[in-house]
Amino acid sequence: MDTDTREYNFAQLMVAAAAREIQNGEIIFVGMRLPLLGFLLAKSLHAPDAVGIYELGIVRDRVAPVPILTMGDLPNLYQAAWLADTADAMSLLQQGRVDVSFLGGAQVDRFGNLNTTLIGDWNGSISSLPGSGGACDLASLAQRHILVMAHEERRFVERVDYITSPGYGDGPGWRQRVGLPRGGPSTVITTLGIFHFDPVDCQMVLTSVHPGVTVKMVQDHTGWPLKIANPVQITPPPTLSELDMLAQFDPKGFWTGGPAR
Amino acid sequence: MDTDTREYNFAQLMVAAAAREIQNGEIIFVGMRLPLLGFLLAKSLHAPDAVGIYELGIVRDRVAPVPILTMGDLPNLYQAAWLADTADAMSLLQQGRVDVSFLGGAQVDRFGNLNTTLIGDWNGSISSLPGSGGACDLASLAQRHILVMAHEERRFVERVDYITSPGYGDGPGWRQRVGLPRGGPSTVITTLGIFHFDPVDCQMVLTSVHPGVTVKMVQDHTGWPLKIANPVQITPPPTLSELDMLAQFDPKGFWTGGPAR
Amino acid sequence: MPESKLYPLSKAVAKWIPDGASVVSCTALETCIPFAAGHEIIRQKKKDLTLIGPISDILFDQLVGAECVKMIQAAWVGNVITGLGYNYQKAVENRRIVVEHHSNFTISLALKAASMGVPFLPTRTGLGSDLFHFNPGLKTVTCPFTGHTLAAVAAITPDVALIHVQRADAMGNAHLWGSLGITREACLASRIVILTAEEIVQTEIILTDPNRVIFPGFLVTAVCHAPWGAYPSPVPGYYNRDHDYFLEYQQSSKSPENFHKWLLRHVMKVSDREKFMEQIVGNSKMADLTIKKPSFTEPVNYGY
Amino acid sequence: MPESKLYPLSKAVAKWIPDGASVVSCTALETCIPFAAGHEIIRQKKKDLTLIGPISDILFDQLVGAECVKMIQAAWVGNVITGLGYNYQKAVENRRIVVEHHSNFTISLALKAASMGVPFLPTRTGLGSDLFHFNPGLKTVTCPFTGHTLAAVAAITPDVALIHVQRADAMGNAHLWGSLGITREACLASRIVILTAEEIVQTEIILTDPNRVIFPGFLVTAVCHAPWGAYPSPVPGYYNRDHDYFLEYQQSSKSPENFHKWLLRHVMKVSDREKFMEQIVGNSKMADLTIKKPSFTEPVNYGY
Repeated sequence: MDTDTREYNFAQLMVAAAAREIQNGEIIFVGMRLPLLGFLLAKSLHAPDAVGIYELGIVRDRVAPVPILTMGDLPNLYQAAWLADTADAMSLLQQGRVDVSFLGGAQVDRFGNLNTTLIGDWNGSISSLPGSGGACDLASLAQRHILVMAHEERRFVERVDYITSPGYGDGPGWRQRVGLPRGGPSTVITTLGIFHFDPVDCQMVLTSVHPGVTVKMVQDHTGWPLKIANPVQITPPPTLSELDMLAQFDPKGFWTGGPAR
Repeated sequence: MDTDTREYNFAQLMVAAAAREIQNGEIIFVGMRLPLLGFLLAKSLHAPDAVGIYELGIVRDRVAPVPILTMGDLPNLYQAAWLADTADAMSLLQQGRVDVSFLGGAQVDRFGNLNTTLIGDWNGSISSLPGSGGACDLASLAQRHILVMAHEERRFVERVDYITSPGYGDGPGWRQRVGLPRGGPSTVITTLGIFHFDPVDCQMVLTSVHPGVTVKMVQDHTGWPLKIANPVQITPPPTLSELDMLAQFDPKGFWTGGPAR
Repeated sequence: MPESKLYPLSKAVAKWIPDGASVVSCTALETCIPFAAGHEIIRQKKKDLTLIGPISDILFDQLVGAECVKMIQAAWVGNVITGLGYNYQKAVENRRIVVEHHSNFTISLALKAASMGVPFLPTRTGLGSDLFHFNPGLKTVTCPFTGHTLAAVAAITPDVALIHVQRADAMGNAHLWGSLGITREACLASRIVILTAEEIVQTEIILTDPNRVIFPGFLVTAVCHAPWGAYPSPVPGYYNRDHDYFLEYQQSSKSPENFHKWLLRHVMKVSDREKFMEQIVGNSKMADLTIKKPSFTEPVNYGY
Repeated sequence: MPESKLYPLSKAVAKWIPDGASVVSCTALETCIPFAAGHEIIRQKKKDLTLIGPISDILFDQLVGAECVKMIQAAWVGNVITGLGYNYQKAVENRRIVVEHHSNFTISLALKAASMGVPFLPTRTGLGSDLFHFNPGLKTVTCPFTGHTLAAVAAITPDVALIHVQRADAMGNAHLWGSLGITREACLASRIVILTAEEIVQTEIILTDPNRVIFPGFLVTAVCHAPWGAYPSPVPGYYNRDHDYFLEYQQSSKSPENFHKWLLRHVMKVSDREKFMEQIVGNSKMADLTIKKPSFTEPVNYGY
């Protein structure tokens, strides 16, 4: 990995971190927005044999020929390896053939449960969000899944108001108990740092802070007493090749624009 | 219907009788062998808007351009209305969208249960037959189904040795009790006559004998005391147009060859 | 010969989508969204519809904003590139619509169950999620072979499937290509299937490629010629997505006042799709969106 | 780049079909029956195979006659135009093979369950039939919504799917057209997928038409070039059925002695498919069977 650096913003850092979670040859269920770029980035750099599955019913083993904003853009259909049904994509996922899926969210808790449906009291006043889409399926059925989201205290809560996409529920053994066949969140990538999950108690553990971010800042933006790895790493910034490649995929900075960090 | 006659054999008579069971506009699940011809005949004469569904995953609303021996012959795929999966054809059937299906068999009983799997004692000596194919599905799921078979005493038995394709089981209410959603045999077309089913006790009733066949001959070839309609009709022989058309579909007499009656 | 099923879109919507109907649409998720048909529904002021779909692009948000909707059975309602759908959000928060929560997989399975003629299908998705608390069509079932707990998704049988395709003949035979989403099961599950098509072609064209058909023509109820009928969503072989529309819609739908203006200009005050494309979208935008880099299929032989 | 998956058929059979393997084949029911691969299995004297399929043309009968088979999970085993399969009949009557009775729909559902990653699927077919007494994979289940009794079909996960296609590239990307039978679910359900293909083509050819692909190439294990690989069954776009073969086979398989002669001449004493077509079938028969009336597809545009 080249180590020269250049100015970058958090979106670029997050996409780069997401891309690095993908091993060469893995089967990825690609979600909307930032994960879309993360897959393209990995595929173009260190994971050329990665295969992408999209909930629209698309399998791709080649990078789309021109930048796309969303997975249904026609360049993402051109020379696809397979165009099929949502059910086909979901069947591959349900069979356990998908190594890793990516999802974003509005609210997450210490066990990695994700909420993209509603904030508030079910029977009282609520804020409505768009809902699951395929997120619930990606979190239920992939071998592991990765969350990519903004880090704010209102989003990092003790207990999500609604489980849209199951994490580890209320702790060890929960996924098995409710009947989920496998999986669970492996990594959370936020605007402040990177988290993994304690294999024993299934709680989120801060393992890396982004350059310039302190552990205290992360704790201040988190609604529960954080478990913190010792030592905490510093997230490697995006490399020049990563930034160059991202500029190709998102030339107008639609997803990764914004001021430099 | 033209009434001039010409020499014909029982296979031709049976196919013609099968064809006459098809109303214009009906959806037919077409089985193998004679029913294949019955559908073509109906479609070419009195039921031009009938639609044929084949278990291979074929929907046709046009007659194949040249004679075929079996449903997988390429002319039966050419200009098909839909080429799809067996599951798609079976789903239309299971939804109840198929008006009538046709099947042949080796052994039938008074309740129209059909056996194409094995003759004999399950744990003792048996004669093996090819099995269900789609027949079990056609008999389970069509709005009504029609049996087309040779009439011999060893084939027309008190109780079939094995129910491959459910008829009315052991009598009234049986289909509903076991969970079948609808249907049941409506007609049996044999080398000797035509049978329907008593709506009250679900037993086969002889309603028509073929020209030259007596009721006694039918009873002699049937392994249980037959119920007989009063009066019994004489099956109308195949018309000239039916015979001409059949000659087109089966030019070598593969299915409808054999000596004249 | 059966009669032609070709209808003007306005007539098909008037005839087969009564107030209170349940309608599945947006079934290809991001492509071939039937905007022309959806806007005709709005123009005809249909009421109390149940909308069924996976992710729904922004058409569901528009129908909700136009007060056509009573209930939604869907996985996601928003703006595919900006996130929130403001009309939907407000309607949910004010409890003006009832929502049954699905995921893309469970809505597919619900329609697939109906398309297969079974009352439910089992799955492993969503177990432990709160979707189960907001959807009476999600329960559990025990596998009779393994003894394991599975989710059970109840069949949904829509009154109408509203599907945009590339080309169709007057009898309902049609070709659809690209990513198909849940279109196959939506068509098979529905009592009535209305196709809007970029092009109306001769039957012989469709018959050259029977594997490209995803639903048999004899079961189609109506075919409507609707060029650009899925704009601003993309249609493989015809035009790309108009990203700007989605960004502008985000702004235009933030406040009820702005949405009302948007609705008047984009839907209520245009007589039909042709006028909309001509007057509101315009030729230069259409030229921008057309396919610049065509890629044609290697032929296949269905002869004998 | 991943490595080429192109293997000689003999090597693919040797490597991925061990004695005792369960193999799903004949999945298109009457077309694209993988005779070349089946005969290679016979030549290599594989033992104790479990054969899985819907109706099975006559390939299953041949494999049974050659004593490669221990068990059959299928809907029908015979000769598609003459009825009985004599080898199968004798083996069943002598209890030399175990048979699990399916219908075409239940075998499709068993593979579909595996392809979807669920242990069973519900259906309404077969209830009350005796299939339930000869198949431990058929039970009943109560619908958690309606309370109705449904049949439950247990998932079948074959070790190998043996599939004949029209064209494939060296990486496993392939086009299949015609009536597809249970091919889709058979491929998705199986641990290993071996394709035999009429033609090996450049990847770019396959990529022109991604909807014509029925199973993603990255999951294919091996690709074998096998022109005339499905003869005597028909292959859309390539050749018609050889009806005479089926009639002759009926005669040749009636007695064990005759079948043994048939087996020597048609399978054991020919080194491979090419030799078989050249020496046993012959050019004039091949010319008879080729497509005389071609019918090509109307192109479709996948550009952007």
